[in-house]
Amino acid sequence: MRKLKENILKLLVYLSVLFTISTLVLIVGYIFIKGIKGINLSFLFSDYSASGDGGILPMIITTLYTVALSILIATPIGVLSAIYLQEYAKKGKIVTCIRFATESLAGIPSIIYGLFGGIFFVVTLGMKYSILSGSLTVAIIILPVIIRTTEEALKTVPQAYREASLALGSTKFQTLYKVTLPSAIPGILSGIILSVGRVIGESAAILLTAGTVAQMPGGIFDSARTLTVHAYLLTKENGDIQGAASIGIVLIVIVLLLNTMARLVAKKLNKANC
Amino acid sequence: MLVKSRLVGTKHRDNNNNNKNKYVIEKLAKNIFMISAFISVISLLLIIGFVFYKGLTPFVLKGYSFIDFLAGTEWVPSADKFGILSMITASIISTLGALIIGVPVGILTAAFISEIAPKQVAKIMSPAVELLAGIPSVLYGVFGLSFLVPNIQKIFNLPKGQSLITIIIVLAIMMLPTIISVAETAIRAVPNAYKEGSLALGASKIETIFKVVLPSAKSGILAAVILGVGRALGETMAVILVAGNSPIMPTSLTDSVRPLTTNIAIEMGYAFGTHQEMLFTTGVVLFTFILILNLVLNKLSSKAVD
Amino acid sequence: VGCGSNSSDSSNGGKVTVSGSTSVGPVIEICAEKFKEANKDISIEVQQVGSSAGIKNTIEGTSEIGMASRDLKDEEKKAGLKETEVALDGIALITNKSNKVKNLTINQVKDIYKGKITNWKEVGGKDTPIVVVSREDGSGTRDGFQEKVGFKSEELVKEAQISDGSGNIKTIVEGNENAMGYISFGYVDKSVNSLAIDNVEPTAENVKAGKYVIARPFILVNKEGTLSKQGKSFIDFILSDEGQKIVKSKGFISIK
Amino acid sequence: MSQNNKAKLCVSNLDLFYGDNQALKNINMNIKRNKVTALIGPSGCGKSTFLRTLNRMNDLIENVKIKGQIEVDGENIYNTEDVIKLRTKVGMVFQKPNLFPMSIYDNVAYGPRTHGTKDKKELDKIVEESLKGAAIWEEVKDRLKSSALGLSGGQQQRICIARAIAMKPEVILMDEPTSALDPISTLKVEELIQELKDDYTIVIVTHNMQQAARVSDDTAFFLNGELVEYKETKIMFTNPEDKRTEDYITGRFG
Amino acid sequence: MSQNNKAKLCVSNLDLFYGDNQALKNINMNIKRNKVTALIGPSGCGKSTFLRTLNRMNDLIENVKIKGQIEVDGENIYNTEDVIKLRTKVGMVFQKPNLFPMSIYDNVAYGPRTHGTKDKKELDKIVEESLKGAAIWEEVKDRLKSSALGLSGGQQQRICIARAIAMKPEVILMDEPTSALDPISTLKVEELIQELKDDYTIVIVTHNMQQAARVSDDTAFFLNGELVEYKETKIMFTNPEDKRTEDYITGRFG
Ligand SMILES: Nc1ncnc2c1ncn2[C@@H]1O[C@H](COP(=O)(O)OP(=O)(O)OP(=O)(O)O)[C@@H](O)[C@H]1O
Ligand SMILES: Nc1ncnc2c1ncn2[C@@H]1O[C@H](COP(=O)(O)OP(=O)(O)OP(=O)(O)O)[C@@H](O)[C@H]1O
Ligand SMILES: [Mg+2]
Ligand SMILES: [Mg+2]
Ligand SMILES: O=P([O-])([O-])[O-]
Repeated sequence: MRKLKENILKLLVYLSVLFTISTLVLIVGYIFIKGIKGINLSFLFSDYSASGDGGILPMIITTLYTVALSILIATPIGVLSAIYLQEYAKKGKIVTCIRFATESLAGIPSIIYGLFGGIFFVVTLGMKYSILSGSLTVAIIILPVIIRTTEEALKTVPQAYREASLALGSTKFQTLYKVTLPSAIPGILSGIILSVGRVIGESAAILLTAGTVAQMPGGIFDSARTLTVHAYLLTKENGDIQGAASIGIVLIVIVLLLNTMARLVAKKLNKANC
Repeated sequence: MLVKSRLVGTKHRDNNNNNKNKYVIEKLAKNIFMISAFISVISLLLIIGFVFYKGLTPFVLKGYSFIDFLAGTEWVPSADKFGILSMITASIISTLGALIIGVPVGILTAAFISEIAPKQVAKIMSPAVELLAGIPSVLYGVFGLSFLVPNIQKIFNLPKGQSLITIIIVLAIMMLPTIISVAETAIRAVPNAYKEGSLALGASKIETIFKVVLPSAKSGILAAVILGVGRALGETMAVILVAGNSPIMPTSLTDSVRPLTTNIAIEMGYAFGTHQEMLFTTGVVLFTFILILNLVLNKLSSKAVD
Repeated sequence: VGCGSNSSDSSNGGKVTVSGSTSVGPVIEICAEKFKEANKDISIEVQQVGSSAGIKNTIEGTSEIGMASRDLKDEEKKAGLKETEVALDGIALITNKSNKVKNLTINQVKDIYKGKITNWKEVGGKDTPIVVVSREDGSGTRDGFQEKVGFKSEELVKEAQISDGSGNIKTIVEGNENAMGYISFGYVDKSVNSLAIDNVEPTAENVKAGKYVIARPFILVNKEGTLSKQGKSFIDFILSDEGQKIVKSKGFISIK
Repeated sequence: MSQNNKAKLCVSNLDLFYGDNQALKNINMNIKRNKVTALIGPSGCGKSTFLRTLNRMNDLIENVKIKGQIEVDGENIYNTEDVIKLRTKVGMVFQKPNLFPMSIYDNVAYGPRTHGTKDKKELDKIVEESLKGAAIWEEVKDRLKSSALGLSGGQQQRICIARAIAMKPEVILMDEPTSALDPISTLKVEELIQELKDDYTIVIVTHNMQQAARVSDDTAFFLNGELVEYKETKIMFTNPEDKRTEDYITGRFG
Repeated sequence: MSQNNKAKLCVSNLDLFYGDNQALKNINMNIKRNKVTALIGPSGCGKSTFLRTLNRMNDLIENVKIKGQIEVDGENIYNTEDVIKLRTKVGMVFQKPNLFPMSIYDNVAYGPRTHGTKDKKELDKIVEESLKGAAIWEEVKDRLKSSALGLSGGQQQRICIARAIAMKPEVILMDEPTSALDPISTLKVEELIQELKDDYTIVIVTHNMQQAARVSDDTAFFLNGELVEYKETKIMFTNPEDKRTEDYITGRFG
């Protein structure tokens, strides 16, 4: 009886693991099988053409623009916020309020960010559909991620470092940029890498703010298509599952690379703290 | 001893003036940090402000009834009929359904990774779960549309594959990584002493996991579940491709339905005037759900700290 | 600097922003590519966001030119828009490759979409339910389809599958032998059957000859008096012989 | 088999390695039935490690290598597959009270339930007897359903003992069971150990010389993974054979 | 001002609260210039807390309330806004060596750099002098650019002292500076303290009676947040006035 129960429970656990693994293999495998035919150099590195036969270079460039811009906007704000929360703020209403805001931001679905960005940046601030509008919108999306990871990284910096520095007559600010921040950099980096993944995977919010123009962007004030949005539109407008899967391969490879990078950085962080 | 005489000698150039500068920088820095921190608050307020302003316009200025909006089951924008009860129902059922699959699978997988799996296996599984989390949701949609939909139609012998079941499966898969990673953290935090206590009483590993480890991690696991709910409730692009999007009250799991998020995304491009505002109102309803979830989560995590 | 004049500061270069219908979009994209070959210093942004959004963007000034796959509504006309018809488009009814039904009367189509006919055997096919697929409310294609077939949005059978893209509808129909949907001629290809209506094949000639009735205009709109020089020359290009050739090559019907 | 009459546990030629690091060196020791055996020695000498080999708790740690043999009632515990049976027979009480975050009742009933006892009445009886056996019944009988974590350290430790007793083991291993307790609780637990030894074989690790002298019949002195001296407590404390033992018990090092 | 001639630090009527919990009770104490003053007392009696009030390190802790006054050279340190100046004047060495994860050189140069010394030559000189002053120059002079975290505990602690000296403070506070060190390192640090007192006023917290007796001129005995006795070390250890002091220094409690 006891053995039977034990075996049933074990079976449940293994079935769950099997489910998890097999869905992953199925999805990744399916995307690869569908899309691998479409992957070649000219697909990756030639300009898009509306009349067919084009590549996805403009979408890659747009994705790079969006990633760079949103990270550039969100990182300083996120890191400074985390510093405030972790190093300066005293417990109280203000901190509770900020914490609640960041946590809420983290939970809002991206379609709502899309709605917001679509009227705030695009219309109210007059930025129109543009990489800038899109990047600002995703910058808000990734802000909580960066704040959270930076806070965690700051927490791991031993209090002894801060005390030592202050006892030498340094100001809090000097302590921060000479001792605390350098020790926290690997953690901050891994937060940024996570955010890059989030930006690349984002679709609903970018679709409604950066638009869908399928051409090489001339700058951040142009509307353009990211890879993910392109994959979505290929599916939706052209029924081109194979093309979407080809882009899917590119996206999955990027995600894998980013995850590996984050892992390496985290390892470094652990070493640094030993 | 030669050294010492020199040591006391010169003083640093430091003077009060110099320090005054430092205090100014100090103040300035603190204020800049604080302003940055408030950007989150401002963003949240702006989002709430704009979405609610747009979303409540029809009810405040145009005389639509909010009750009819919430309780209505007909959605025909071109005929000026806006009722989202069916979509609320669809959202809730699909989320619950995904929970029923995703939660046990996620928790048990987390238990496997943190308690049962040999190190090598765990080392492979963690990145695998991360990958699952990192795949853009559009790709889940593409997979769902071209693989799940036809197969579900075949397996269940349905006239069409777009259905609640399909949404539930896609959402369950998508919430898995969230649940697994948060639950894993919670399980790892269970003191080793509990496990040793149980094993020393002659309990097996599996018994220990189910009777001591998981119950001890319950608040963390609950947080994982709530995060999973958030993910499922808010997912858009994957769902839109597999839902069928018929705005009807579901009567069975094989019906195609339109959850709240897809209602916004599917019509946003085409909406105009009141129709567009009603999509914002749909956003307001969704937003309210998510905020409530966050409040619950907040309460939970502060309880966990106690 | 007024609305839509963002490009007129420099007389040569500049940007023309176009947004709207996803049916019109692809052909305008090709026109834009060809146009740029001759006018290297002008950039043209083609945004596919849907007919209504395109019109709205034009009214708000977010875009200079809007694309619509339907006629303007009264509400929209009041905002002072100028419309230019650039092509005609037929809307094809599509079914799965394995479906033996090749022809329907327009009344059968209406009854199917209103939910009065629910089984393929009622129209000469197998004994399986009909899965109706439609575009979303607000789509120009849907407006045009409903107007020509003769029913209203609220009459659409509630169980209909709703898809916000022609490609999506094609994928659904391709993968489901019970399904029936409608898409713009520009999207029709060999992966699906397109049905004859009242024994008239869905071809450009039949539309032009007025025999195939499920058709609607493609229009470009701009705010009265604010069209930039570049915008105007782009519209002129589309209306030119070269532009109309592109229209024809994509399966649409030239207005000439 | 002859030794088995007196000895409950026979340890012979036991070596234990953590990776390359040898933590126990050729231990030979016969632990007597229904006696209290104390393990003493400076920190890191291997007392806990040794204790944990007796119910195979070291199995949980990676990279542990064990040589030699340990017999309980003449049966080699490292030959059997059935660790569960072994651990049911050989109970353990840890240094820090490690009650589960459940009610007092559920803590004590945990073991019997795990082993298939479902009957409410029977469980009630076991819980009551065990709590009485651990001399804590009077203190908690009115709040069996409240959380065990609300008790004092000393009470918690006695519940841990009750939880171990509830399994009806034959041997109870205790790893510094009173080091987290105040003097009064310590006294109560020590009294309890004295009472328990009629029914159980008890092995206890302690840092406290006085405690070893007070509660144990036999004492084993460990140093750097070796068993230096092992004999009757009375003799050990009055007349240690080894110079190092003498130094240790008189407090000259450690 | 008269007291100022002998006393470097004057503490009067000092009370300190952590929230509602009073950790220091009406402390009055004049700490003499160029002497070593030892603070002793059982764990939790408030030694560290007191030490940290002297350079306002307690400012970092939330919920601390301080009453009374502390004067350094006659100036009330809780009246000035300029904590930096105070901490430059009153250096601190912590219980656990807390070097930054930088090179040895950068650690020692940290303070001077922070205060605006940029000149390479001048810094070199300060670093060398400070390391010599901390009796560690010979051991590290060949690897100034390598990480400070690669050193032994004792070396690290002396670098911490060098780092404090490099600021040219007038007072050095040390909170159990040798408790993490082996006996040989401890000896070196003690010798160093003896040398340093010619130039600095030193206040040292220690748990070790022998150490207090060896290195200090004056000793203060704290108990439960109160200053029980404070006098010359020689007198204190041979002839304590208070019964509690006697009990403590003879090891009868604590
Ligand atoms: N899990 C482990 N992995 C590696 N080495 C270990 C492990 N546990 C203990 N050791 C080492 O084995 C030796 C014996 O440790 P053990 O815990 O048995 O000592 P102890 O006598 O119980 O000490 P204490 O009185 O401090 O509890 C020590 O050197 C210790 O560092
Ligand atoms: N940050 C703090 N918050 C609240 N209470 C504190 C804090 N730091 C110390 N205390 C309390 O103040 C009292 C004095 O602590 P303090 O650290 O000064 O003792 P100590 O004499 O240095 O002890 P030890 O010898 O163990 O270092 C103790 O009761 C302690 O619990
Ligand atoms: Mg031990
Ligand atoms: Mg202290
Ligand atoms: O995209 P539409 O042409 O259907 O509006």
